[in-house]
Amino acid sequence: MSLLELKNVTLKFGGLTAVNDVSFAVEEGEVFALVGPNGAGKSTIFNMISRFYTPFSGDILFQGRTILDRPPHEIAGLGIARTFQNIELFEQASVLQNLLAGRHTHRRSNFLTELLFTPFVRREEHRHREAVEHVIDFLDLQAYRDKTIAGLPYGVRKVVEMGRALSIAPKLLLLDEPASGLSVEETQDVAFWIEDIKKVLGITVLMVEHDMHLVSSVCDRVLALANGRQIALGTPHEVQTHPAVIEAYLGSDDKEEAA
Amino acid sequence: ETQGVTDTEVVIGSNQDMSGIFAAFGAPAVKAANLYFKEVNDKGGVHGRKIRFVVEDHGYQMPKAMQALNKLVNSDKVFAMFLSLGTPMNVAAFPLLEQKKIANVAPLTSARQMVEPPSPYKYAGFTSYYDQIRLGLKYMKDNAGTKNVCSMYIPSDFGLEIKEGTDAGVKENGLEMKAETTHKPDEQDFVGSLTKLKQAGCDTITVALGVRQVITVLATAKKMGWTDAKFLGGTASFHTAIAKVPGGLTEGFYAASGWPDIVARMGDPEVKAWVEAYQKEAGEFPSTGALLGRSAAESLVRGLEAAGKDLTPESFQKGMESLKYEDKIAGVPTDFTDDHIGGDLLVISRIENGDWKELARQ
Amino acid sequence: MRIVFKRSYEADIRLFKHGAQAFWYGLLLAAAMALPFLLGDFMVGEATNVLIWAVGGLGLMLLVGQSGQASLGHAAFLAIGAYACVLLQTLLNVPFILAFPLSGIITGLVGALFALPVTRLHGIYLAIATLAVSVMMEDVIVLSEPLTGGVNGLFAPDIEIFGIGFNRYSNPAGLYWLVLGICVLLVIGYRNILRSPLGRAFAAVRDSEISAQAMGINVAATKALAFGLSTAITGLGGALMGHFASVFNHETFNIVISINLLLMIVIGGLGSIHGAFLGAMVIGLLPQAIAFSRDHLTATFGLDSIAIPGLEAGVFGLILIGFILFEPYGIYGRWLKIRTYLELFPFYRRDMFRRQKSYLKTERIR
Amino acid sequence: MTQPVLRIENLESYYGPIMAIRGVSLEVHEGQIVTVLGANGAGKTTLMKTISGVMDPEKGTVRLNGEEIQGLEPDAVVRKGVVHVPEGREIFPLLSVEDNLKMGAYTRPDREGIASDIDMVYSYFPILKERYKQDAGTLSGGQQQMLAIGRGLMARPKIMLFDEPSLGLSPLLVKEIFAIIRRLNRDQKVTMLLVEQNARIALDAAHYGYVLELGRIVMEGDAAKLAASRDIQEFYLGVREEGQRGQRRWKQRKTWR
Amino acid sequence: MDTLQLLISGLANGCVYGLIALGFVLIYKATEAVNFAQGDFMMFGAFITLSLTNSGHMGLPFWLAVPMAIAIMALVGFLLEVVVIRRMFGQSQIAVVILTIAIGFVARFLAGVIWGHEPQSLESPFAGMDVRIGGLVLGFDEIATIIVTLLLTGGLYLFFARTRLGVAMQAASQNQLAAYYMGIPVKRVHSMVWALSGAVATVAGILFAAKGSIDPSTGLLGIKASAAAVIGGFGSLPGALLGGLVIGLIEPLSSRYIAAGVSQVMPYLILVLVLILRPHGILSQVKAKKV
Ligand SMILES: Nc1ncnc2c1ncn2[C@@H]1O[C@H](COP(=O)(O)OP(=O)(O)OP(=O)(O)O)[C@@H](O)[C@H]1O
Ligand SMILES: Nc1ncnc2c1ncn2[C@@H]1O[C@H](COP(=O)(O)OP(=O)(O)OP(=O)(O)O)[C@@H](O)[C@H]1O
Ligand SMILES: [Mg+2]
Ligand SMILES: [Mg+2]
Repeated sequence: MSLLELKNVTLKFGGLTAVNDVSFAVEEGEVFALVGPNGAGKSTIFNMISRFYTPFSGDILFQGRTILDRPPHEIAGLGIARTFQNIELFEQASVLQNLLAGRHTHRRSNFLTELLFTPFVRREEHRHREAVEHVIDFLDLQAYRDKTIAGLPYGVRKVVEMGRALSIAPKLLLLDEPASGLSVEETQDVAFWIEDIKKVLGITVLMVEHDMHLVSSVCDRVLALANGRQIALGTPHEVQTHPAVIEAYLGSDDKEEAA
Repeated sequence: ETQGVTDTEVVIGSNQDMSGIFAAFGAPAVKAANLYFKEVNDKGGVHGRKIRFVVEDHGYQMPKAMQALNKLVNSDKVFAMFLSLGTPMNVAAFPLLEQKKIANVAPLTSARQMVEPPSPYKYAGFTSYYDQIRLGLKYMKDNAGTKNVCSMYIPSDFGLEIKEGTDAGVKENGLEMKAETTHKPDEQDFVGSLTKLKQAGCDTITVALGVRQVITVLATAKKMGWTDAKFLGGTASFHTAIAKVPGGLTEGFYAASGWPDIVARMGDPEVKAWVEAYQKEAGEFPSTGALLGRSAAESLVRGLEAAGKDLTPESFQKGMESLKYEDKIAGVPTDFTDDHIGGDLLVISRIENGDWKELARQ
Repeated sequence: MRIVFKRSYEADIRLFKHGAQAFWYGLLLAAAMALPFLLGDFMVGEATNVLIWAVGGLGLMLLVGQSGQASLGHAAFLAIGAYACVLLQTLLNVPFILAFPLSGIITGLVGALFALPVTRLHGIYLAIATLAVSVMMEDVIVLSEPLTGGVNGLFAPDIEIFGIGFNRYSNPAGLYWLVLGICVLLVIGYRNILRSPLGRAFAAVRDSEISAQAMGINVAATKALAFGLSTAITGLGGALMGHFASVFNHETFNIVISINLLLMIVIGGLGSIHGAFLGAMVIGLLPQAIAFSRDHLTATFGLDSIAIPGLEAGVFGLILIGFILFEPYGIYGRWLKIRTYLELFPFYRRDMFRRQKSYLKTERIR
Repeated sequence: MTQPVLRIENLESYYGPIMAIRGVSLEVHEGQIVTVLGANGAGKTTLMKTISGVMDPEKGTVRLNGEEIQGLEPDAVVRKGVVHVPEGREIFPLLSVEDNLKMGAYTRPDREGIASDIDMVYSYFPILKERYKQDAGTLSGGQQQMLAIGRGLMARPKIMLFDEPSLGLSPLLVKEIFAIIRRLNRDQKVTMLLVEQNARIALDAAHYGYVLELGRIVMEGDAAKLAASRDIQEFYLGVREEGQRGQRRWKQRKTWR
Repeated sequence: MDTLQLLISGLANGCVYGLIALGFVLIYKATEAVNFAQGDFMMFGAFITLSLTNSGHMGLPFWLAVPMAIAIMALVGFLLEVVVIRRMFGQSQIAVVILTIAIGFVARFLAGVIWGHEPQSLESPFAGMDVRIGGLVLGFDEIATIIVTLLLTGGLYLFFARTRLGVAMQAASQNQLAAYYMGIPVKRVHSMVWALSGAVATVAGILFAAKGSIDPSTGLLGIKASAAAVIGGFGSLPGALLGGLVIGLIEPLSSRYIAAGVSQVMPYLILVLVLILRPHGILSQVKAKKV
């Protein structure tokens, strides 16, 4: 059984078919990438998995069970975490608070116990905090832990977003362009992190990325989309050398570089 | 030791609406009263005491009114409350006033709670809205052929009182009550209600609305072509602004009030002098509010005078209860000896050619 | 500047950041408790009034400052609290000590019930919808005459707890202490929520509903809960306000009160508990301050203030304009700057707090 | 050399108490492409914002053809011919694609010129033409970036400030964008100041480069020279020895409490 | 016939609400701020006209007074923005809301001082004039109100949708920073729209005063107008008119066919119902964020 499976998923915005009959499966333990030209429908697929959009037709299965009957806020509870392409952090809160917000699915107290701040709530807080500290260490966010998001540079925000998703302790992590806006050095960090997320934390990753170096260095399989349709699926190398992908996405002189 | 009284001064407080929805009454009333107090003070005051008039503006908000009351009673230490506006504000003040033996003179509300249950510290200026409308309807029946009555009112203490007066008038005079509509103080549009009342077949409508609303109602009725309807208001509608509306929109409106219109009595030199003095001070023709303020101030000052040199709550009560005089400006005989209500006059007037014309009095 | 060494997770969880902070708040509380010994009845009454407003404001603060939902109708919930508290006592003979918390719970339930269908509203839409509720509440009160006494209103019985009376005029200090105690309890509860997952969920919903959902937060439920908690606190404030006024009717809690409540927390400083109290001081004391300065000026210069009706309201408006222009983040925001200045002294920079150019983006994208 | 069109001296900018750029000086000469490299949080965006007037510097001067422009309102700076394509797109989400482009030409009076420039932008980015009526806010991330760049071009600026133009664009489009940048610079003599995380392609296009670290300029030189420098290669171009890799990996550390 | 009569005056009333709502929407559309003093603007505009034209005051001809009053109020709106509102540029919306509420306090106070608290009637050329078609009575004021409102709404709609300045105003509200990057003088645009809304408020005020009388608390009508703007979809010009008409019609119809007391609650009840079904009004201006 695949961890995540899309079956013939189609989504239209008015007359525009943003995702057209897409099917693929992400296996447990792999890093799977979606690539494709701008507007191919990659983020839209993420949004359907997050249940922000409901597919026009087709089905989305997580651990063999459809998620289309779930409202958006139950997705994280199933073990699916995501980041956003344009960064959607809680601007007025600190990094630490943002990460702790990621622990919401693990909340076991209710508003009454929290109103009284019972010892149980206190213990829980310690537990959340410990989990978050792991993430902070993992992503090297020590320097920023108490900074408000509103004052952070773009690159750091990207990392915080990843950290917040990791705090959910998901089974499947959706990363929408994790390396955009990062320098080469930082992109390399991201590559290491993704590898560790897969190997050490045992989390399956589905990501969208335009940096083909990153994709080829960390991904097990790649699906290329164009105009909402899938055009190639295979190893990074296979996809990068696929003529349709080169034509629509990479541009021709990239052939030598990739080879 | 009486609070608010020294050898040279007596402090009078007023909890007023000078900026809220009833500012049209509160503001001129205070001006007129103040003008009168100034006159008195310039002549040396009452028994050598100057009147210090402290006015707080609650903007018709309860919390502010309570704050203002706290200030007036506990900080300014007033001797008497005077001309305070708003039924809930006055009612809420009574427990404290009773406790401190502070009189509440001529509040700007004709609700019956102002004198009921009776208390040595409660004095009202004029007949209640209730009686005005009740007796007004009798006149309408006898002289204007009223048979079927309707009522438009704001469901507040003020409106309810007029509504009850209407009911009583209907009953006493063998009329028929056809329909009633309720309204909000900030309502602007009455087409629907008037259509309904017209359909209900009434010929006379008693109104308990704001001044601006009365104008709109009358104009709307004219516009709807409902020209044979007769509208009757109380003191609160007995207003110059209503008479002065251009285009004859308010022509024929009746009012039953506690005094005759001032314009018609400008021949009286005393009245004329007052109107001119007020106009000079306030920049506008004295309205209902101003008249109320002026009359109330006169009662208060006369009461203080009658209380004698030794001013205490008890002597003041005696003083007030001895008052019986002719209020020249209002044109009303005033008498506190029988009850704690001063003016007992009722005047029926109607708007003709842009002025109020007196039709009858009792 | 104080540097706090955080040696354990507790450092971020506990109520006070450090000992000195605990000391200052302790001192503040002690001073507040000593107030009736220092001031006369009049000022104690005013102080009680300020605290009651602060209770109402705390409720609205939780909603606006923490969960980002603006309400222009909280007077309606003040009203529910006041009516519930008095009716419980007079109709069902529930003693105040029970009726008071119950009135909060009832108001909270009504608030949450109202919120459920409208959790998809934002910003101005919610503000006007709540305003509508406030307007309609007046009619509901008038219409439920058998219960509410209609336009004649209700008389609040004296607060009595275990035989001790807390009448506003005969035992002003007692009433003050009672209200102060309620304030302290509410503040602790408020703080507890802020430092627990719910507080973070509120902030999440405020900053980005989309991310909040992605974090597994049920936005609708969280907003409704925020509404419920907020209106519960405001209901308690209303109950106190009702007893303080001793008689109230449908006009007591009109829209102007709603607006004042919002004014109060914005001027105090949105999002902070301090803001509710600082704002209450402005809204509560400013009218009196204006009145006293007017009396003073009148006395000194022999002017006649009565000549200008509505002057107080006008001056009040002008001062509010001044407050907002001077510090859009409220008094508490200004205080934080002053504190930083003092802590950094003499290493502050002159332009440190100069307002930077800032830019808004549309709220029409959700 | 001639007088620089843009000359920045000792610029200091703050966010409240935080000093983001600390005395930066740089020069951009007519017809040049100048790139600013720097790590995350170095202050590149802050520098750009200070030049275009959306932030006021606390000290220092920004001279455009010798005239001081620091602290001016941003719209005045645009009217002097400086256009900023900002980081993070900043499109008008509720306006159509075409209206967005038209707004780019707000300061221009010539109707025909605007119409032909819109066609030019459409020829660069055909997808925008396809979507000319769509609300810009519903475009995909990359499409929005194209729109932001196209909109910047609509002003026919003398100087363009690009803050990470390649953000979120497909590899093919990154190449195209830089081809456009080069072409504009060559054919229309548009002077450019370019901030880009993709240092390789930026240095490739640029004539001259600066390196900004923690709010200070730490290095400058001809683009080719910079590209050859060891430090640049290591930190900005990603050329490094394999050995360092292992050290940077995350290890499970003991957590303090 | 009765119902027709009701509908017509409901329309006329609705147009006045719509015009005030239009003022709200103008400012919101161009600055994202909500001007809670809009009703007071209207009151001021009406009083200024009254001062210019009434025989007791300056006694200018009505048709001279109207453009003068509009110009004066446009100037007032402009100056208010430049002197006060602008200082809040870029600050949170709620602070601006509070600011305008406070401005409303001051405006009512000033009106009270200048014109007193008594209701006054505007001497308009169409006072009491009407045409009769069968049993139907059409007041000149009503006809004028409906025509002027339709023209104004249509004109403003075209202005925002078609002209460069109109689109720039929209742009400035959606993203102030980006508008600056485009060279749009955002602050000047704000002043202009405040001036415009002052002018529109004056028109509303004149039409309102022509139907009855005004006093300083007339401005509280703004509350109901804000409800109208929200019903229509805050930010939409046709929506403002639509919302105004909904309220204008529901009032007389409900007081005729349900109960008079209900008519004042109905607008708010409708508002809440509309918002439950369409959380951002009938012509919603709110779009989902694309992530
Ligand atoms: N809400 C919407 N309304 C209309 N069209 C939309 C909407 N959301 C997305 N689209 C369109 O759907 C297509 C797919 O968008 P999507 O964001 O999935 O692209 P993407 O593959 O993530 O591109 P990029 O790499 O640029 O982020 C685009 O053409 C976009 O314009
Ligand atoms: N709004 C803000 N408030 C406070 N500090 C800020 C703010 N914006 C930026 N900073 C700080 O200013 C410094 C410079 O930020 P800037 O955005 O200019 O960096 P950058 O070089 O553009 O980074 P990136 O490559 O990630 O975009 C950073 O240290 C950041 O923390
Ligand atoms: Mg995308
Ligand atoms: Mg940057």
